[in-house]
Amino acid sequence: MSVATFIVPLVGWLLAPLLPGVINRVKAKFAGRRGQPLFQLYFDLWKLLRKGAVYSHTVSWIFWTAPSAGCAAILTASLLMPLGGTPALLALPGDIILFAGLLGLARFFTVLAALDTGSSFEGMGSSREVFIAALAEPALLLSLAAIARKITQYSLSEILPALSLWDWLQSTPALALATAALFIVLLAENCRIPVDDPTTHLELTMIHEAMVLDHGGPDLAFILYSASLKLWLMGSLLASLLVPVHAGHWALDLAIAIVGVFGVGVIVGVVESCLARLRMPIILQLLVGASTMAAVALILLLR
Amino acid sequence: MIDLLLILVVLTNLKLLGASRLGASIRTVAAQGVVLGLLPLVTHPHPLSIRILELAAGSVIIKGFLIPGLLFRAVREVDVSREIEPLVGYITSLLFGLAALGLSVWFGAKLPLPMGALSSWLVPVSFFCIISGFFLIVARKRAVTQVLGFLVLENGIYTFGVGAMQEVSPLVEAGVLLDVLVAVFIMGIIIFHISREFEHIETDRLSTLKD
Amino acid sequence: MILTLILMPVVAAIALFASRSRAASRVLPLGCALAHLALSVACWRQAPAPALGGWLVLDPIGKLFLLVISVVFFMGAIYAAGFPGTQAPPRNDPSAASDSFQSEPIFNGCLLMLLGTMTLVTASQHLGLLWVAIEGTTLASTPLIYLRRDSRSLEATWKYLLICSVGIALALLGNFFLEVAAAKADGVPNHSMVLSEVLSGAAHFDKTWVKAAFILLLIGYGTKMGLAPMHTWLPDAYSESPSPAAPLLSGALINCAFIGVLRAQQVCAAAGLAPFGEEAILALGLLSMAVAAVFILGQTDYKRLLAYSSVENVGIMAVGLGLGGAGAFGSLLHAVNHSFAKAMLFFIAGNLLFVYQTRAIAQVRGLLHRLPFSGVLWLTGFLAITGTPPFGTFVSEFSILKSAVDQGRLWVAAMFLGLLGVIFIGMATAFLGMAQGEAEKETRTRLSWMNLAPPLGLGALVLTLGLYLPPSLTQVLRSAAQSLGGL
Amino acid sequence: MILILLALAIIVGSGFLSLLRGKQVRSASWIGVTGVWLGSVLILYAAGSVLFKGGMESWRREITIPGGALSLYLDSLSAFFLFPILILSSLAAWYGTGYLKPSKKNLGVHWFFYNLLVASMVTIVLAHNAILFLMAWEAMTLASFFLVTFDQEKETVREAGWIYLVASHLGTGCLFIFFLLIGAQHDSLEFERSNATANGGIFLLALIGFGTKAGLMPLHVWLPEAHPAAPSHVSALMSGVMIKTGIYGLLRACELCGSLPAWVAWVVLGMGMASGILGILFALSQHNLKRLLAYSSVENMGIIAIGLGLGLLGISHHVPGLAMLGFLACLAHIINHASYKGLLFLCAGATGHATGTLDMNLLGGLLKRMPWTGATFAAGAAAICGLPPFNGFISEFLIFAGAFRAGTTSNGEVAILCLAVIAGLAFIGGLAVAAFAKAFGTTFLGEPRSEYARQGHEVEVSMRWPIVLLASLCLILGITGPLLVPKLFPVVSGLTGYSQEIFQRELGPLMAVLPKITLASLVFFAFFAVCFALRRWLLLGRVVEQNTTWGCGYLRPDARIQYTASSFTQPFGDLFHWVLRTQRWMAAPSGFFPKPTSFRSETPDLCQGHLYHPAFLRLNWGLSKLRWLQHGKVQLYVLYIAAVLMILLVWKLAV
Repeated sequence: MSVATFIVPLVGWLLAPLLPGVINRVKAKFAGRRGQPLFQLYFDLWKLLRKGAVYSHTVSWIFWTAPSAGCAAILTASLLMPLGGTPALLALPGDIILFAGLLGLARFFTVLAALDTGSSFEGMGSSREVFIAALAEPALLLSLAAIARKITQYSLSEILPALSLWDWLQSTPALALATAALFIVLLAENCRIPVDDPTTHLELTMIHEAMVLDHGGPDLAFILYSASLKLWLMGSLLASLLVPVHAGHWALDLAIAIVGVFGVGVIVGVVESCLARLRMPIILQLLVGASTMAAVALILLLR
Repeated sequence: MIDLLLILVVLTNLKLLGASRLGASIRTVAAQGVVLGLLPLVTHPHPLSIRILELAAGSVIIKGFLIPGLLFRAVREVDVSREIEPLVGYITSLLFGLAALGLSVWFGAKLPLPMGALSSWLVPVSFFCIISGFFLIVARKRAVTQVLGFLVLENGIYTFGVGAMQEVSPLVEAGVLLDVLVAVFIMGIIIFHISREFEHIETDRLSTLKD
Repeated sequence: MILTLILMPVVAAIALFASRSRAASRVLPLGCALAHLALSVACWRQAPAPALGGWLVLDPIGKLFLLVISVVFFMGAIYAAGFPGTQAPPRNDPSAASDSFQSEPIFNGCLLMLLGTMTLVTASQHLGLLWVAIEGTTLASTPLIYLRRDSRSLEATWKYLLICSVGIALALLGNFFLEVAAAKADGVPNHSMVLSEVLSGAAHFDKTWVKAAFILLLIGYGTKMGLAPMHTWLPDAYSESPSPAAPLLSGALINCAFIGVLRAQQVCAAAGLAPFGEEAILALGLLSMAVAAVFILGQTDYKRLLAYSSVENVGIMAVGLGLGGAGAFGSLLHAVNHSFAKAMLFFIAGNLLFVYQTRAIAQVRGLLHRLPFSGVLWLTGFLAITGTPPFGTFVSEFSILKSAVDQGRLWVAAMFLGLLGVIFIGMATAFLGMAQGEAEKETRTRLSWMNLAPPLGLGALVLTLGLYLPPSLTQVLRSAAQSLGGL
Repeated sequence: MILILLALAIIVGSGFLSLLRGKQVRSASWIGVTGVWLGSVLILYAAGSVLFKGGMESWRREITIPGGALSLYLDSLSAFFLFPILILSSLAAWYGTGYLKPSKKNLGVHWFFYNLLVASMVTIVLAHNAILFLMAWEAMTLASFFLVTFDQEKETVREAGWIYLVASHLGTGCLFIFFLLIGAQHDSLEFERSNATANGGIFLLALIGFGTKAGLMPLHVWLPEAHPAAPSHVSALMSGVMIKTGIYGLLRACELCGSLPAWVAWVVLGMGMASGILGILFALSQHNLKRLLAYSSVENMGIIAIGLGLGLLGISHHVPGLAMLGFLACLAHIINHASYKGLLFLCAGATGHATGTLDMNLLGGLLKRMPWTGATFAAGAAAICGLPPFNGFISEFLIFAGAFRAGTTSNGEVAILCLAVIAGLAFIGGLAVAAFAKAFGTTFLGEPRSEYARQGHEVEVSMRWPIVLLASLCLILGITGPLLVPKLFPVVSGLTGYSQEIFQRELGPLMAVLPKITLASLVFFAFFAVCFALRRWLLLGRVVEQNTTWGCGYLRPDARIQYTASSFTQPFGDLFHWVLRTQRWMAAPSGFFPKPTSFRSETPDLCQGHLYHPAFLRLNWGLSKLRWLQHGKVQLYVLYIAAVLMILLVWKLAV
């Protein structure tokens, strides 16, 4: 266990709020605007952390513990994600499942908190959230299984660092499909366009944002922070896949990977700029499509 | 001699199949009982013993007189003269009787008696009686006719017993006769009650108990 | 000893017929039943001497059923003594059946007569005497069914008498055939029809005649026993007979006819035709179960339900006997269990009929509330009759099933279980519907202990047989099964 | 073994005593419960020594029933099953004293059957003879039947009881044949381990028989009926452990059958997947809390069956790692499901007890009124969704690990099946989150939707303690579970025959790093503590206000505004309409002055509605067509006799 293993999560914790900024910048560029500052989320978080809070009469302790718990779950998940060839702190065979489980835990808390407010918007948001998550879950695990099958290991920290360009050359279609599926999962899990629109003004069309309407102050800060960290983690997963470069030194690898993560952010931004939010039935097709792609990838690798 | 008695039995059976009037039928069965009562006297090869005489006398009395008497008493209150359409018509019944007779003869050929029967008619006639008895029970509506059918059936078995077996223990014989008597006695009582309760004795209308 | 057993009830019956004394009619059956039970138990402890020159001997089969009959009769006597019910019945109303009867001395006399003839059946070693005795049971039981003297019981009685008489007549022919078969063996016309001699000589009998004789005996006694499709009289007779009589008909009388079938099978086995007989019995047994299943599912009258359940159980016995070997053991055991369980249920059905004044299943609700004790017994009886562990019926049905599987006759086993399953569904629907639910009237009705003790006692017996088979019973069952050519 | 016999005697004896004191409610309850506790302690002592120290105990007495024997045998598998059975029985009994307090019924009967149920379950896992096993099996069915029909005045309860009894009985029929066939092979009805290659058909009989009890699709029909009908502590016991005896039976059947053909694993996996996916989909669509939990039991039994199926797959394809992980997962999930499903049913019971209804569309806002019940329900919900750090995660992790392991390294059908399992289990997990977010959310969160929910109040202590204990158990097992998993190996070894060496070689590395999961749980708690403390600190001295929930500017929100259970599941209902067949009643708003609108949905069981019910009607119809046989005409009755005589004569004499 070297210094590097401790640095990887630290990097994530520090840089995560930057990622939404990058995406916003890209979108702004596409729209021809200047857009928010890159560090906007840092400012927001700082502002929120210093604020008081307003709670609904309806809510119970679930509502005020959920953001902290959700944040803790994502923070724990960050200890499972390797970056740039450096294995994660808590790496173990099957940590894929633990990772998915922790994301699920965070989601569970968010959904409960939303239901706790007794608002119909938040109820609707949580209903859609669990619906989308249930469909995204098989796609996530299947695509990871496809990559795991390629490497014949099933720990994130062994799969991702071991993946090389050679593997890509060997089975381009399978890995491409799996990566595409993972990308869709990323969009779905992180409530990006075309699955969800984080910037919409109409509560009825929201999913994730609808769930956190009633949060404020430090709670909202936790929620925003954990959302960006989740995006970071998924981004680093994709980055490890897309940039399987091994430069030789961990620091160099890490730097390349961080660039890769932001690269993923750019792609997300591009996608968000080009697409509009899809209707629910189409989202469904998209997610089922992702699972199908992952399954095809697996079948290709089974041969 | 045996053959003569046996053929009388066949004829009484045919008469029963074709008879529509109750009184005539009962009398026919009584005649059949008398004929059968005489049967042990002629089938027995040995000189007549007291036992055979007793058996013959008992049969004649029970089958020829007691049972018909009981039946007459039972149906006294019923209007016996009234015609009731049977389930199978009389002509058809007769035709059936002839067919049954043929079948019985065939059975008789199939089932040879061991000790060289006294008459080749014995087995066919007893079978014919049994079939006729069944037929009477199945194809007629009146309770009395059904009792007659039962008696004919019983007579068939009796014929076989008398003809095929020379030595039946007296206790059993007496028991058999007594059982038949009591059975018919009770049947008579019940017919009496049926006629009082329902004012008819048609058993196909006795069908409240069903699923 | 045997003669005492047979004659005691007959004499008592004749005394009752003669005196028509109500007081005597209350005391005599109970006393007679008690004495009979005591003597039967004594017969188990020490085999009684043969009587009438070997015509009356208690062999294992007889011994087994003698005790069963005696126990059921004893319970029946207690029940009859305590049976309330002399209110006027609504005449000819099918749903509102009741069972009052006016002439108690006649009823009790017939009961005693029935006991006497049944005892004769168990002890008869002479096939002709057996026939006479079985016909005697029919005649003695006919007045029992007719005792209510309404149109329905009249109809039932008529059917019972006519069909059973026809059947029994066939059995007589079967006896004659058997004699012919014996005569054919050596040309000597005179053969003793005493069972032991028949069995010892049967190997030389003419096979065709034995086969024909067996078929006639099977159909004849099978009619009396209630094997389908000759069972048609049974539901009518059982459901119309007065409450104290029905348990005896199904609990004791069936066994007498069963003895007839057993004797026929004994002869068949001794003649080396065991598989032949078994095949026919098995087919009729399965048919009986199927027919019972048809009528149990969706049955609306609980006494008829019990009657069809008798058809089913007769079928089970036949299947067991038809399988032979360990199956015959199970079959005999099942006969015992069924007698107790079914008599128990009929006793409780009598209580229900008295309290609810209806035989319609749909109109009896909330038994557990209205008649807690009878309700519990009713459910117990349901479990017992459907062969649920730990009741004795489970052991016997399981033994039968086991012998089917052990013989590799999986189709028989599958049909057996499938039919039992369908029957269970039908029974569960009826019994649970009656026992559970809200009682319409909250009043609890109290019944005399004399109407509760008999079913309780029989239930306890069935339960005991499921947990513990006394060695003496096992011994008797084994030797009885052995005499059937099994084991 | 003497200890166990003594304990059984105590349990049954106290049941009888309780029966005798039926009228005195308090003493009847206390006698019954004390008996269960005392017996449990004794048996667990004996079971613990076998499970942790190894070895086995046996006891045998001949009985008079042919083929039968009182033959008890305590090996590691039996000892393993005794733990969930007795712990949950004791806790549920304790809960029951409080739950039944308001009842005016004769509680002696109830406790008699309760204790009988406990004793019969213990006997089932100890029985070493088919007859003893079947007797205990039927005793269990009957005892639970009478417990289910405790409220037999209600039509629905009677109906449920009927379905349960009939389904169990038919299932048991298959077991009869199964044991007899096995017995015919061994020439004895004693249980003997077989090494022969078994005929898969025999195992199929066991699968039907035991699968009915276990509630595997499509044999589960009784389960969603019976569980809601029963008193809650009985539902907890039935769902928590009684249906597990079905799995126990399957595991024993594997032993008795010997090596099974590969297709059996396919069938078991198929049933497991069907139960898992359909079970959770149906659970999601239910609005009765206990019915939802019942379907969720179907789902969890499916997961257990998946574990078992993977184990069988591993054995038949000689992939020991997969086999061992599959069996380990199966066993671990049995324990886990017992703890959280017991907990959830008890909580649901408390909810129903306090409010008078279990219809989620009428509940809401109970967390503030029933803080203990609500909090423990939340824990149970998280556990059943397989979320870390609760125990449900551990067993699902083991299945996933096995599937990933074999899916990435094996080839052919094993890999395909494993990958299917991964996809299926992931889907199940996602749906479970939805189902239990709905269950907890609509019941305990938000505003009360009706007067029922408004009158909710926390339940008394005797009902509170068991659920708190169970919730702690879920958490403790979740945290320490990874450390305990290797301890289960002796049981797996007994089942599969793999030695310790194979275990070390195949799974040693994985087992060595499993504690990291525990570490992850602890880290999670640490982070949570930090975040929460930070929040408290930040809010200290700041303005914290209370206001109404944001309603898009609508200022007078009320409870009717909330999402209901029906609306929450509407997207799922749409997507899976082809299998769920949800029935809907909607009065949509229309016109300029719309009338009051409403929406209601109901999801009856698929198999019940489309398979068993029609089949039963068809059977009844077919049989009723035959009833003319008994038409009442004596002439034809006699004709039957003549006909059968002729047929027999011709059939028998012509040959």
